[in-house]
Amino acid sequence: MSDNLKSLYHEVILKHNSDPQNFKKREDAKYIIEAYNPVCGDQFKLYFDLDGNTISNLSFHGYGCAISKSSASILTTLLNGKKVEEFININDLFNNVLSGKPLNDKIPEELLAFTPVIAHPGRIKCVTLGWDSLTEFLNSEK
Amino acid sequence: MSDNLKSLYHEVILKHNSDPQNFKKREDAKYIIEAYNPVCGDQFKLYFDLDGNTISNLSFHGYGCAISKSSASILTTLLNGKKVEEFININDLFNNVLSGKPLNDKIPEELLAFTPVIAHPGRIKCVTLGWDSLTEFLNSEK
Amino acid sequence: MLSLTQIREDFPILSRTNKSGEKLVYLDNAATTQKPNQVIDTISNFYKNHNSNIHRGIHFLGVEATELYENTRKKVRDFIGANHTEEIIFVRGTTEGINLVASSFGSSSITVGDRILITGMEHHSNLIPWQQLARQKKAHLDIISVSSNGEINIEEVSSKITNDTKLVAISHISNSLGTINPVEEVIQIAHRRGIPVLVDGAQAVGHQPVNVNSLDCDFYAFSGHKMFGPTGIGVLYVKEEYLSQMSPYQFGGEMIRSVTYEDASFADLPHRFEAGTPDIAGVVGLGAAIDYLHSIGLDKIKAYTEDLSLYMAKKLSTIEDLQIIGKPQFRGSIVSFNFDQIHPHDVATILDEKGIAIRAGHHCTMPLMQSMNIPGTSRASVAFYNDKNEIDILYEALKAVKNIFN
Amino acid sequence: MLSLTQIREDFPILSRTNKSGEKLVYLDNAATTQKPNQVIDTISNFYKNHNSNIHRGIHFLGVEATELYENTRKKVRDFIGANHTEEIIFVRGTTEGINLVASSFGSSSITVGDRILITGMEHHSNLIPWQQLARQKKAHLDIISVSSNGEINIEEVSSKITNDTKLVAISHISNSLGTINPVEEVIQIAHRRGIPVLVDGAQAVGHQPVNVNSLDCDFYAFSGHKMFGPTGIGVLYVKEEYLSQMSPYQFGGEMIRSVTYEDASFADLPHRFEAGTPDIAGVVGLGAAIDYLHSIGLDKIKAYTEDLSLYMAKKLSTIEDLQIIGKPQFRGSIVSFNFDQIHPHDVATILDEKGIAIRAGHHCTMPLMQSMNIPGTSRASVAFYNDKNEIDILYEALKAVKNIFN
Ligand SMILES: Cc1ncc(COP(=O)(O)O)c(C=O)c1O
Ligand SMILES: Cc1ncc(COP(=O)(O)O)c(C=O)c1O
Repeated sequence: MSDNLKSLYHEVILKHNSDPQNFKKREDAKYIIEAYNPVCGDQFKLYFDLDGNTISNLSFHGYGCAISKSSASILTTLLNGKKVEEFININDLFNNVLSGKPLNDKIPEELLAFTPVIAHPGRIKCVTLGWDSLTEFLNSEK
Repeated sequence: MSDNLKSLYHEVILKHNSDPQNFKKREDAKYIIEAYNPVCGDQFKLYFDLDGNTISNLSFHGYGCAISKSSASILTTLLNGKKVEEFININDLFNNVLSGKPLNDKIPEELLAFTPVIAHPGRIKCVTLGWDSLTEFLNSEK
Repeated sequence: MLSLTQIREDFPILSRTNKSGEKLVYLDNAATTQKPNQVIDTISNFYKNHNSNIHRGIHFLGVEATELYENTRKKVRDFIGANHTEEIIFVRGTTEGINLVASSFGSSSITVGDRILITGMEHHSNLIPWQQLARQKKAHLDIISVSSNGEINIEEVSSKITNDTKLVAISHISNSLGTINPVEEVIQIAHRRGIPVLVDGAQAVGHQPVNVNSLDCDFYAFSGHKMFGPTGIGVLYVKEEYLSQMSPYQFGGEMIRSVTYEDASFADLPHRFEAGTPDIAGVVGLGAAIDYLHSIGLDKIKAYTEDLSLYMAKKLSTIEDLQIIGKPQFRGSIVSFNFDQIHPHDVATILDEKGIAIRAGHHCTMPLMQSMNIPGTSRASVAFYNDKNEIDILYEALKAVKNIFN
Repeated sequence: MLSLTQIREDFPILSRTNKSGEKLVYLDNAATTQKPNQVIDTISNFYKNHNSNIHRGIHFLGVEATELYENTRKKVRDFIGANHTEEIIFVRGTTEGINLVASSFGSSSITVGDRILITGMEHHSNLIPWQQLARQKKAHLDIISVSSNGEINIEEVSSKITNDTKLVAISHISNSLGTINPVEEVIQIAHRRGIPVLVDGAQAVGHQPVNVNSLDCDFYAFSGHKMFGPTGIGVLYVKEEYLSQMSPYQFGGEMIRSVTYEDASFADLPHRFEAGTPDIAGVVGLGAAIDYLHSIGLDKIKAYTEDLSLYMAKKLSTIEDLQIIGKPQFRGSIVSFNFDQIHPHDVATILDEKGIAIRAGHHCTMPLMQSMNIPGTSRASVAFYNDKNEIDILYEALKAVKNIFN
């Protein structure tokens, strides 16, 4: 296996793909939002509640590639119980990383597993799929 | 003036253009047929009678370039009083000449004035405009 | 056999490498084919020496360009065995060709309660125009089902043709499964009931001899870019009998006979259907592609690519946990496959790192994927410039993919 | 001033000669412009190194091709001063752009009794689509008259706009008379009544700076082949406000979001309007044309060609028995003229023998010719690679034409 492949499908990604965290439907969630990528056909749902400003009981379910699935999985592990502002902050940092900007602030280490995807612009949407849907939802709720 | 130009706008063509023969409307003609070239906008009418098999009182009128006008003019001078078969014969010979085939039979000399037009495929339709309409009419009458 | 070394030299892109320095193995021919120097140089040469607008030009460039353009129409006529140059309409591609028929033939010939019959494996380009036409006209769209092997059943075709069926539309070769459809039989059945048939030939032309006359189809659409020609150009063949009934599709220059402010009469066929300045260089390039294909020979091309594609199907099917999607009796140059637990996009990305270009996704046949209960496939498709060695590289790479995920 | 020698070297066709060995003097730029090596080589390079289908490709060629294609959309956006890339739709040319608006905007926004206002000098491409739409919808087509100078009267524009007027369509520059129309004023008048305006920019783009934002037009259509780019590609700009209301024009791949056999939902803008594989190489070549124009500078181009065209109008008007057809105050790069007794086609043929390429005929503005009571004109049109010496050659040749017929 070449180094490139090793780094592109980082073990973090492979782990979350084969064993996704918080991977469950929850029909009684306060919010259920869809994350759909018409180009790939990736299709997830995010389930969560909002207690004031706090995201809670965050889970996801659906179908997608290893990259979108692991990214959504990591999203749920990182942001359950966090404040909306924290999500926005991390999401901004993550987007900076993915657009190749130099990293100034601390970013959760798992997310760095996705940096090799930058070389595959067609796949960036897979990384950000869940994140973008949540952002869009939060923006529309403002 | 280059030799090419001299031969393209042969004096026969120029003469018939400035002084077209049988250039008159005749609304009581037995047959009035249209010769229209949508590409150039050339538009003539041919007026004639048919006495049995003989084309008579052939005239033309309308608007067109020097080439279409002179060709129509020559058509009227050559074929007035001739039999339909003679028209068909001359028309075939003329078309052979215009498609660059070697000339075996005798062809009225005036028509040879149009041979330089072969080098200008976009103008061939101007040469044959009146001839084609008459052919089409005769075919449809059969 | 083809002289592969010589052929590959004609295609400069085949010596590309990816960022990691891996040599290109181009197996995405069903999406678009590569272009030989003969086509590329013909386009350059057209622009460098003959470029002009056509049909109304008296000057020598106009004459040359018109001749090149109209000669290509004759080449296309002979290439697909049409009877008349009038039956050859230049369009942007298969999609526009089918839309033209849906609009021009559809608007006059489809009405409330009529039925249009297509198969379940059609590309969106041969589905959505009919679906939307049916909605607009309150007509019905009937679907011939696709077996798990990826084939249609000829009895079902017969039984789904009703007295209200006004058109049958079917792909010559399925772009997602590789199935060569029994279009001759379908056409015979439809014609017995007096129903015209449109064939979507996007995946057939350039890969096998196609003869619209012996097929006896009424409409046939294909794309230049899928037959080693330029992008932006394609052909719609319409049998004369239907052509003369069809109203123009777009309005503008070059397609009129006479115009006043109040009304217009339209030009002779086929110009009536080619409004505006066409893709002149594209047409000329398409002619070069036809010449190139003739120089190799379409029978040879068909034999070679079908053999290669069978080799591929067979070899890939030996990989554990890999399913070939669609096992038709007659296969074109396309093989679709899936791993049990690996998403097609992940497969394609890993292959990309190794320089291997395949396609992953629904291949513009979403409803077919839904009916097969899969989100998509990985699809490898060959052309006559590919060889078994490249298939072996694909095979090894797919085994590596499996290893990464295990 | 431009460095003409350098520029002319960029256009290989300019060294062509005709059969008699006469050097090409290309003055048929209004029909189509010639292409610089920069455009030709970009197209070749695309096919040799980056050719792939776009948008769905995961492999590196697909990524490269998509990037080249979408970057050109940005270039076009900036080139014409649009606000959003979504507002840039790639079409075959001006004709298809206008047909798209007539079909998509027209079908939803024009109904019985409505009125569409155009000028009497429109190209068939900006006349027949509206005429046929009006017939189909039982709407009315109103015509702004053209003065003997070849101009419209801005008061007449105001007076012909009624409460039922739903669209104004006007050419930026007349292709048969050279008139630069007062489109800004027309747009202001129409907008005061809330009516959208379509501008046919076929003769403007590439010859002068065009900014859709400062014009404030709602639709703007132009052709790549008339701005030193490839044939087969053009642009339709649609202001966002109208774009989102418009239904798709053609149906197929690349323009959908989700499809079942029964129905389809459509992709985001602008892809919704680009069904099927587009002319990818054409788009990339168009981008090269824009780069090339920028490298010279559009202000410079405008100043140079308008000066040249005025020189031509003035010089030709000194020839006895020659009438300049259309004497507008503001002239683009086009001059039409007629001899009293010599047919335009004869003029063009004799010039052709001398290597001079002009156009003769109705220039796809038949009703305008009818209203001026002429069968057509001879038309000479310049570009920035032409020079006064070539105009002098034209002048001498026209005197020779006169001699032949006297
Ligand atoms: C079977 C089939 N039909 C239609 C099309 C559409 O062709 P194009 O995108 O060239 O219009 C394709 C290509 O993707 C195809 O494979
Ligand atoms: C003013 C005008 N409008 C529209 C067109 C049509 O352009 P195209 O043939 O590129 O579609 C032309 C070109 O002839 C033109 O000059």
